[in-house]
Amino acid sequence: MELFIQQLVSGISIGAIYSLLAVGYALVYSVYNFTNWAFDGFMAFGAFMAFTGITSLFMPFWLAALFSIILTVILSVGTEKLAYSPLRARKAPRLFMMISAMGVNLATVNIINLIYGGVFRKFPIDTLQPIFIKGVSIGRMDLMAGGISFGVLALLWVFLYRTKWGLGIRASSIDIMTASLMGINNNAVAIVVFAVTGVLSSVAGVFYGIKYAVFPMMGIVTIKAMIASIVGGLGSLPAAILGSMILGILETMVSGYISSTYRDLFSFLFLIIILLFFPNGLMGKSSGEKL
Amino acid sequence: MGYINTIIILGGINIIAALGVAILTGYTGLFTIGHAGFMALGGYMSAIFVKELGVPFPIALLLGGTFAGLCSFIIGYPAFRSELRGDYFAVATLGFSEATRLLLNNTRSMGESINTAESGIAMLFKPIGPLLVKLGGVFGYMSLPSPTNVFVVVVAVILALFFAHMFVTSQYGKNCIAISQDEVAAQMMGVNLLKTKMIALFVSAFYAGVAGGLMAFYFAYLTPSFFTITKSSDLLAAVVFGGIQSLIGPVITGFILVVFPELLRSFAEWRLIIYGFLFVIVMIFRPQGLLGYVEMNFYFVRIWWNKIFRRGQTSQEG
Amino acid sequence: MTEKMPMLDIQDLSVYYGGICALNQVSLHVNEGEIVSVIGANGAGKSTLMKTIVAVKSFTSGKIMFQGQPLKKEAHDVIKDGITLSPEGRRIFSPLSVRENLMAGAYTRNDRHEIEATMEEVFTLFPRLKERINQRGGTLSGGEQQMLAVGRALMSKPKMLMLDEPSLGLAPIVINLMFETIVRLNKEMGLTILLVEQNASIALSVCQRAYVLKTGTINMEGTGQELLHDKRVMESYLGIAK
Amino acid sequence: MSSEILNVKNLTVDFGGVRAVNNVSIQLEPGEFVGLIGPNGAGKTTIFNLITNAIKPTAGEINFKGKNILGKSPDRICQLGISRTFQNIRLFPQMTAYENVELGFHSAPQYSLAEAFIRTPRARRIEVDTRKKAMELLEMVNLKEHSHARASSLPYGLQRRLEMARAMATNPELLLLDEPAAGMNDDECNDLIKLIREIHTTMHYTMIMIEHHMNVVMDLCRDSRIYVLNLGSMLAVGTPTEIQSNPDVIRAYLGEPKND
Amino acid sequence: MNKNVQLFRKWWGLLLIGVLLISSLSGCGSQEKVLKIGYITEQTGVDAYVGAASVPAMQDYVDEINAKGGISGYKIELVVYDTRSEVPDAVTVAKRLVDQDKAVAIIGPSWSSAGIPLADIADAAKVPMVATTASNVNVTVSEDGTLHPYMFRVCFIDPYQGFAQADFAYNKLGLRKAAFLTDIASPYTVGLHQFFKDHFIELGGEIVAEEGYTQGDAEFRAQLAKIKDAGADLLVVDAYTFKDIGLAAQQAEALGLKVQIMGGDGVFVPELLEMAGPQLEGAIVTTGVTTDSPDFAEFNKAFEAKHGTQANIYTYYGLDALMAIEYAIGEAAKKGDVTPTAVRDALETMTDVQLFTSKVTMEPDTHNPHNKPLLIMTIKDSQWVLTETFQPK
Repeated sequence: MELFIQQLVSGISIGAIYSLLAVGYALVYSVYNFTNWAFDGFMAFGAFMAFTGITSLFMPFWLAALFSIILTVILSVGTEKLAYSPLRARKAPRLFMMISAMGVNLATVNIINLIYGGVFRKFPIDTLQPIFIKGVSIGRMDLMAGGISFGVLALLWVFLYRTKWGLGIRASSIDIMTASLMGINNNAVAIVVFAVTGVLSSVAGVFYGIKYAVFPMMGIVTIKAMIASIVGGLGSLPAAILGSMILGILETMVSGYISSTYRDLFSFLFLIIILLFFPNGLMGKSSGEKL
Repeated sequence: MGYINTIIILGGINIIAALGVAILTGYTGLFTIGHAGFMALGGYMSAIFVKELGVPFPIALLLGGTFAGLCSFIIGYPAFRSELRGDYFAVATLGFSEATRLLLNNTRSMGESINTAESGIAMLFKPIGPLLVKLGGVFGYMSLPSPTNVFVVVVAVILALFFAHMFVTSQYGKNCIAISQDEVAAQMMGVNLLKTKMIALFVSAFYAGVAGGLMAFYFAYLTPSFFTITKSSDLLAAVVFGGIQSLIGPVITGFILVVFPELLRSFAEWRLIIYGFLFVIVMIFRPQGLLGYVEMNFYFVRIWWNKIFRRGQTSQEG
Repeated sequence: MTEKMPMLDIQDLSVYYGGICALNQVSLHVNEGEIVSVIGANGAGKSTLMKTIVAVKSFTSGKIMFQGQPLKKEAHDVIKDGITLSPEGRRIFSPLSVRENLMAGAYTRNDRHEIEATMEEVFTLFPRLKERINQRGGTLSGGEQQMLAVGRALMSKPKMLMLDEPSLGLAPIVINLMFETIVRLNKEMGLTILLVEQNASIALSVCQRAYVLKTGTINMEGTGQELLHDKRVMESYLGIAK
Repeated sequence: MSSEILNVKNLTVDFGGVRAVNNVSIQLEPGEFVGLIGPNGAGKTTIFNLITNAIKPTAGEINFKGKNILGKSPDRICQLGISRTFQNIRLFPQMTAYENVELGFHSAPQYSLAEAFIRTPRARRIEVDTRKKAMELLEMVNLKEHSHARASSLPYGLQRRLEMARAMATNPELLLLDEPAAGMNDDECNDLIKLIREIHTTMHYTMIMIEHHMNVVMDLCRDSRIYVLNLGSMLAVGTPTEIQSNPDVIRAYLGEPKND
Repeated sequence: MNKNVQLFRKWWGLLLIGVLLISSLSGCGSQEKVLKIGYITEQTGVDAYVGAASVPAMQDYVDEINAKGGISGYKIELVVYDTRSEVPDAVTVAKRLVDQDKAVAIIGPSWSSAGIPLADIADAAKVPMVATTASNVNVTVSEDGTLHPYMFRVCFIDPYQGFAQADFAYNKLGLRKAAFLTDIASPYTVGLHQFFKDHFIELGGEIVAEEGYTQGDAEFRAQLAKIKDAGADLLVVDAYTFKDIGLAAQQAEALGLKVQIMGGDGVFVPELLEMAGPQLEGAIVTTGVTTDSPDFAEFNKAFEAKHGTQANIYTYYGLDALMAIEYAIGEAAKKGDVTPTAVRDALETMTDVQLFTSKVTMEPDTHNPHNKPLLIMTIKDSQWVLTETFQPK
């Protein structure tokens, strides 16, 4: 029982990290209907910027985090302007957007690799000790992870559902043409969406760096987030969170009770099964084409 | 000569696998980032046929390819039945290839546990236990025969190109093109989407499988780490740069992507960065790729022939 | 030239979709305070005209002047200048609530109190919307959705309101109600209205002036009453009886 | 036992609270040519989409040649003999005109996959035969000289014709035309009328045409009947003259003057 | 006509450029007696740190040799090629070194997956290859027991390390319940796991949990919770990169799992100490060489000052291999026959030669270094402390 609860706790904390990443995908997907493969590069970029801020520029943590957020937002928005927006203006197929995004990712990750090298680095900040409740360890870092994840997600929710900009983004995600008839500037919305994505990836990167390590390939974990957002249903924020939680818990349970060696095989089978029975994910909308 | 041969052989193998991706991504419009998985399946299977069963190597290549093709249905059927769109299918292929690699990494321990098992499901697999151990998991499948040489590869590339050409110009291939251009219209005109996509995936995986087999018989050694996502994205790159709906494009770029980094190995660090920027630039300025929509046919060859050689004659006459 | 400058002045407007000429040398104008109808059968180019005026669609040649200024290039700038379009087929944001739909309409404005006041005005026009303020747009009936679409367009406090087929897919009784509201908007609030309709009779009976559009060109123009009794209008719709 | 080729009974479909098609029934005898008209948003294209199963009905029955085709996949329905064109042209843009038509013939490949790879004499014969038939169809719609032009490069009017030829290539018994004259001027319309009439007489298809150009509908359907749809329901059925003088139809199109 | 000439010029021009490119790449034209030594390593990709830590040191050393007039008059050129950690790339660069660069000897890969196919290439081309840290048995001796005549290595092999680890854990530490956390995607880690396990069971120990993960994973809590539940007193982390053992230690502590942690030479890098901090106190790592040895202190300092990165085992093993080749070339030159085969013969008969890390004698029947000591290091106060030197019989 103790093991079960421990695995559940770990599963939720892993799910919280996946959520943070999955939401980044879902946000872009909901408005622009493509998977932003560049997200994982942004995440590594965010982590390295904060790392550089602390180690080379001797900033306090909060300043380094801010520094990272600002630079990642610039990168994200710049990518939108240079790599995505020209394609969108041409109404290029989604496939092209994906390839373009993969290109951005490849370039970002390898530039980081070139500059910093492939070495793993410890994020220069002390980690916190866990709390034990009846033998079950609840990491303070995990609570923080949960706290930050849900805090960021809550802020995102407030932003999307309680502000004018958020309303604009949501309207654009439903019907971009009609949104422009409301006076919503599509270019401005794009900038805001990718700025928010930048913030999310930077926060995710810094956090992941603190909890684990900073290295150029750290974005590899986003593949799990991608699976999670497909399981939940692409393009919906609550679905992304749901998918992440399910995947996080599933993974720890499989590791704990079946086999940690074959864990990823189960994640994949789970994806296949979900797709067989819920072609649009658990909470996804049908993407039927209009004739 | 060995070095040049190596480049030709590796380039040739890459061409064959890239042709597979061209059929699926270039012609049918299905985005794959998991073809390394099919290469792995084909490679291991052909190796088993040759090493364990003594099947002649050309036949083993075909059997390996067929095996990869059949395995593709595991992902193809659920994915196409649920009408997965681009992003979903891409992630599913990636998942498939990673799952394949995971299984291959563990063949040895699987085999060992089957061999020592006394009861349960493992007993059913008893006959293949020793084979799984032989595959070696992460240690790799060693001491394979190595009949792959330049001649074999060149012949294989020519045949592969010929049959790919036959396929894409056949009624099946044209149905694939129709699907890539307008899936809904194709279906309304009577194209069976599930069947056609499965055929395209089968042929595509077959090609990857044969390429995997050639690779196995070149290195005389197979390890799951040959078949990583990097390999898959290299193949995709060959098709993206080479061109949509073209065979000759991916053939050229498939080869260049092997040769170019060789010649400029000192820029190796920059290579992936350059690929990355090229992806974006190609999508923005020439999304159809280098030779997009250029069909490889004799008409095309004749035009080039004329351009290069005949022009001299006519102008001399004139 | 003592005549007042028209609010919207379109001259020789041509629009192409790919190779197809959707509008060919169309000229029309709307004076301040008028209701002007553009009628025509399906495929005549009415929606294209609307989309071009709000800069969602770009035009090949010609000139569009609004309040003496050339039209802005981007849709959101046009909306800021005071033109709004309630698009064909309503296109309400169906996952958003009625209130959110209306707020989206007020996107160009910043004063919360003013916006609330406008919303109250919309509710006086369409009391049904107030009853359903927290309901999702997609759950409304066709007529209610059309009210929402018009209400949403009004939220930006436009100088000129454009309506694209407000009668589309509505039962006659609802159509009547809709057009009563349109007349009220014009009479009581002095709103300039450009109306595009297939439903010629009702559109002609409420407007001061009207244009008949047929396959991308203006076929006829005149006052609503003139055209209402013109046999050729019906012919352009249902063909010439043989 | 009825002789109808198409029997649509009490078809109903709802889209998010709005009833797009309401209890519509259509019966067609083999070889008939009927028009389907109605104001914008009446649900005409939706009916085509229902017949070809691009969307699924909420209730009702669709029988084709005495067999229920409801729930069959669109490609199956096409193979059974129902083909269509689209309101917004949906050609395969990067394929040539010839290839577009050819596709209709081989959407269900006529030889096996193995034959495809080695191109047996039989497969070659089939290819040659298909080529001939495709060229014949292109000739019929006057596109022969454009056979090697990319579909997307053709002028709009020719694209419409090409779409018709492609639909004919699937060897249909029932052909659904969705606004073939959209965007055409009067002269082009007259040519189109001639073409459609020729197709109808030589190929003996049963045809339903959605059209807004009333002259085209009235001309083509002068010997048969026109269905008028309004707000998803069948408003009237009759000959062109009956329809043109039917007060309900006039009201549906032109509306009623507002009475203060 | 004019056009024709232009066309001709264009084609000839292209041809000329091609020829120039190829000739410049093959780098011929030098009159000096230069021997090329190839180095196959990782400069990009996940393992880029291997090349980063070794190439500068080796280049420095080569410069030093050349400054002293070379080896018996032969200048040395180090030709470094990157494999991106991909086997096909390793194979092409090996062939390139053999065919194009005519390398007299090659310093082989640091990983076994590449080492195994490269052994065949070395044999076929008759060019000796000295692997740095490829520790799988089959790198030098193929599966059926035959020796690869041209393949050597300067590190100890996996069975040896696994054996030593198990021995130390059972006999010296008195631990009986072992649990594993193994990177399942690397032959090195799986091999270590296997040999440790076999010997530990042989000694009478119990394996209570065998958990796996894949390279790139950073989250091990699910596995560690299971290990805790299984009641292990020893946690063997068979990792390829130090990050994994560092994170495992952190997460084990977070879960309240208090066990002896043990790792292999793959994670013996200075970065590990910074990364995990106090969680790794008392952990044991086995290695063939230590950066903390006073013998290297001066070198380390100079290296860090010059290149801005810390030296690690890859630096040392790279130098070991280079020095072994230096010795062999010297021997061959003495006999007046500086051919690859002569270099190979000298390598095979190498006895008590002082390399960078230790004196090495090559076992002629396995091409593994004989009696290479294995150091058992304990982490105390975030420093490596040599606990015991394991010398096989």
